[in-house]
Parts: sequence; C-alpha cells; structure tokens
Amino acid sequence: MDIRVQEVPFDLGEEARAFAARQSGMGAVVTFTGIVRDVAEGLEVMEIEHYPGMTERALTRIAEEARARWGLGDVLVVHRFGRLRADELIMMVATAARHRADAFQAAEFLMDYLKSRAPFWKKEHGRDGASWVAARDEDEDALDRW
Amino acid sequence: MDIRVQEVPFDLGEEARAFAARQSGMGAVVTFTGIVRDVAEGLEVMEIEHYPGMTERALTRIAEEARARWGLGDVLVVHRFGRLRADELIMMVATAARHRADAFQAAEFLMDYLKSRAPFWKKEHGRDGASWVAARDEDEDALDRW
Amino acid sequence: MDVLYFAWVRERIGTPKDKVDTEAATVRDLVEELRAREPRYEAAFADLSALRVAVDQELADFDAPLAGVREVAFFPPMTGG
Amino acid sequence: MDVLYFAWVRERIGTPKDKVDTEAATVRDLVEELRAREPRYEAAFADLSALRVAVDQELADFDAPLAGVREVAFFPPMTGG
Repeated sequence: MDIRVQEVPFDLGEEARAFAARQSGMGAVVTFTGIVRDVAEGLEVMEIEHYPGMTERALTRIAEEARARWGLGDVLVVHRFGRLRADELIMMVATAARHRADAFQAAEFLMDYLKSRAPFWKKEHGRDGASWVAARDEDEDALDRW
Repeated sequence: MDIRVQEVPFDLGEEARAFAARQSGMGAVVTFTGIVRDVAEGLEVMEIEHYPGMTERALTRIAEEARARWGLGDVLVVHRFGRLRADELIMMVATAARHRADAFQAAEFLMDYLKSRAPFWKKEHGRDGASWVAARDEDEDALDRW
Repeated sequence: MDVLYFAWVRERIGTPKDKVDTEAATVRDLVEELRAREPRYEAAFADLSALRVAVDQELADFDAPLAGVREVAFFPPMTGG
Repeated sequence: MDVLYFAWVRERIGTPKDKVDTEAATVRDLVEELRAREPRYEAAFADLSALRVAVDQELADFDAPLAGVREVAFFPPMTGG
C-alpha cells in the first residue's frame, strides 16, 4: 500500500506503469486521475490546503478499508497540495484486483471517501478574486451506496 | 478517439500520461488495464485470436456509444492479440470526462461490452494442454445494467 | 460468399475460411448446407446455442437473411478484455 | 490543547492555531468558550452546521468529550479529490 501526500507534481505514466508492473496474479488495474479544470474560466490558481498528519491517517484508513473489502492486491493514493494551475494533475488512485468489478468498485469507493472524508480544501483564485470550493451534496450522497 | 488492435505490447505508462495530457477541460480520467493472470497455475501462453476488420468496427461502435452517452472528452482502447505470457498487459481503456462518475461509468460500460461483444477469443496453453476460455454468465449478465 | 470460422469452430472444421456458393436464404439455411458436407462441419454446428454469428462483420442471429451478403462468420461467445 | 483551523475558518479567525487552556467537557463547550473571545471567533462559529470537527485527527461530532484530548480542529466540509 502506497499513500503519498505531496506538494510536488507526480508522473501519472510512471505511477501507472510501476503500479501495474508490481502486481502479481491480478487481472485488473484501475486508475483514477483528477485534473484541475478551468471551471471559473479565468482560474489562475487552484490552492489546495490539507491537515498534515490527519490527511495521511484518513487516506491510510480509507485505503485499508478498500483493500479488505474487495480483496485488493494493492492500492496507491497520491494527492497533491499547494498551488496548482489548470490542467495540472491533482491526485490519483490505483487499485489492483483479480477481477475487474472489484478493481472498479474499490477505486470508486476510494474516490467517494477521499472527496468528503479526507481533510483537503480547495480554493479557486481567478481573475475576479478567490473563493473556497463548496462541498457538493452529490459528493456527500455518494457515500450512501457503500 | 483512438482505437488500436495490435500484436505488439503497449506501454501503459506512456498511454496513460499522453491520454491525460491531451485532455482539455476534463476533470477526471479513468483507465482500466487487463493483465494475463496465471489462472491455471501452469499457464505458459495466453493466445488471443480476433476477427480483423470486425474487431475495429465493434470497438469503434462501443467507444462512440460511450462517448455520446456520457459526454466524454475522449476515449482510448488498445487491445492486443497473439501470444501473451502471464503478467503481460492484454488491453486497456481510458476515458476522460468533466466529472468522475461519468468517467467511471463509461470505462465500466466499455469493459462490459468489450468482454462480450468484441470478437476476441482466448485460449490458455498450460502444462497440461490447451483450452479455450469459456464465456462467463456474469459477463453476459453485466450488459443488462446499461 | 466468404464463410469464416474462429476459435474452436475453426479448429473443429480445420480451416479458417470457406468460399461458398449458396442459394441459402438465411444463416440457418447456410448452416444446414454446411452441416451436410462432412462430419467435421456436423461436429462444429452440432449445438447452435454454443455459437454466435456475424453477417458482414455485424453480430446477427441465425434467422438473418443472406441476400447481398458477402461475409458470414461463425464463432463461440466472445471472451475479450 | 492545540486548536487548529483550516480553510475559511482559518481565514476568518486569522490564525491557523491557538493554544487553549480549557476545562471544556465537550467540543460544543469549547466552541462556546472560543465564541466568547472575540467577534472574529463569533463569526467563524456562527453556523455550526457549516463546520466539521476532528478530535485528535479523527472526525468527530460536537458532543465529543475532550478529556485527555491534545488536538481539536475546525474546518468546513472537505473537498478533496
């Protein structure tokens, strides 16, 4: 299990290749990657704040739960903080399982929990000022299915 | 849209990195990668046969349907044929969407259709002989949800 | 008309392809003609529920008409991905 | 006890952290003490339904007891991913 919270960029290509290569007996690997969208059309910086210490604990707990629940071979979570620009990669998760349904479900579960239960907060700095991204009801509701 | 049916290996890292990098305005990228499992414990070669011509048509149709249905930014499908060994990558799909739910659903849809509606057949060559992989009822049933 | 065979259908019949001159109206009629040829065809087409068919590279059913068709393919259920 | 603030809670209060000497029995009691301090605290804690709390780095609710606790954090709903 590999959980990383970091300010520096990560290389999706390297991470995905290495993750798939180190699995054994797993037939399915799923990755999810989150990218900064220029939602405000004028986004200059997406600032991501987190809670050092608690973030790692929360991500580790979420990943362990996913691993146990779907019998995963492995889990990777990488999440950046700091100041990002449009089109930069914010975060990724990767899951490996024997069958595809488990790998998909585990990745969706990780994302749903990570969205609403890991202590990250996003602030959009645009041409017309800055504002904190509000949590979406759909993201909270998404937890109900697990 | 990028659909490739090929005998040579592909590089998941390169494909994933390039796919994510060429998106614009998309917040979510999902990849699925299928890997040869040594299911028979003694698998020497996984032979994949396909129907040249029809394969490309079927994959293109499936990808176009996914793109229209979930408003995807882009779709990638790479599928190998020929003789593969355990731990080699068989195929991958990648989807890009504004929001994560669409990217996940489109990738699962692609996989479900590709499993049962694209003309590929697998034959396992093991220590004790060779046999064609039988289609699984679950794979056929998986289509019902779409 | 080209008739193609894949996977164990190809192995059972012993060739990937036949050129067939036929007046068969439907896939099912074509199957009956092929079955009558030789035991290896009879063996391959013994259980139609275990077979799938494509007509001009589109999945079809055994009642599909063959008028104007250039290519028919027989194979087991697909196992891609 | 360390009391941490994140995102707009931090901005409203104007500091990321307070060292607090308190006899508060629960998070809710602590909130009342902080609110009484200054208008900026009153503003940050005006609507508890807009806030989340962690006690020793675990999500908790406002009735959580504070006995033996070393760190309490207040922040808005999380927006990771």
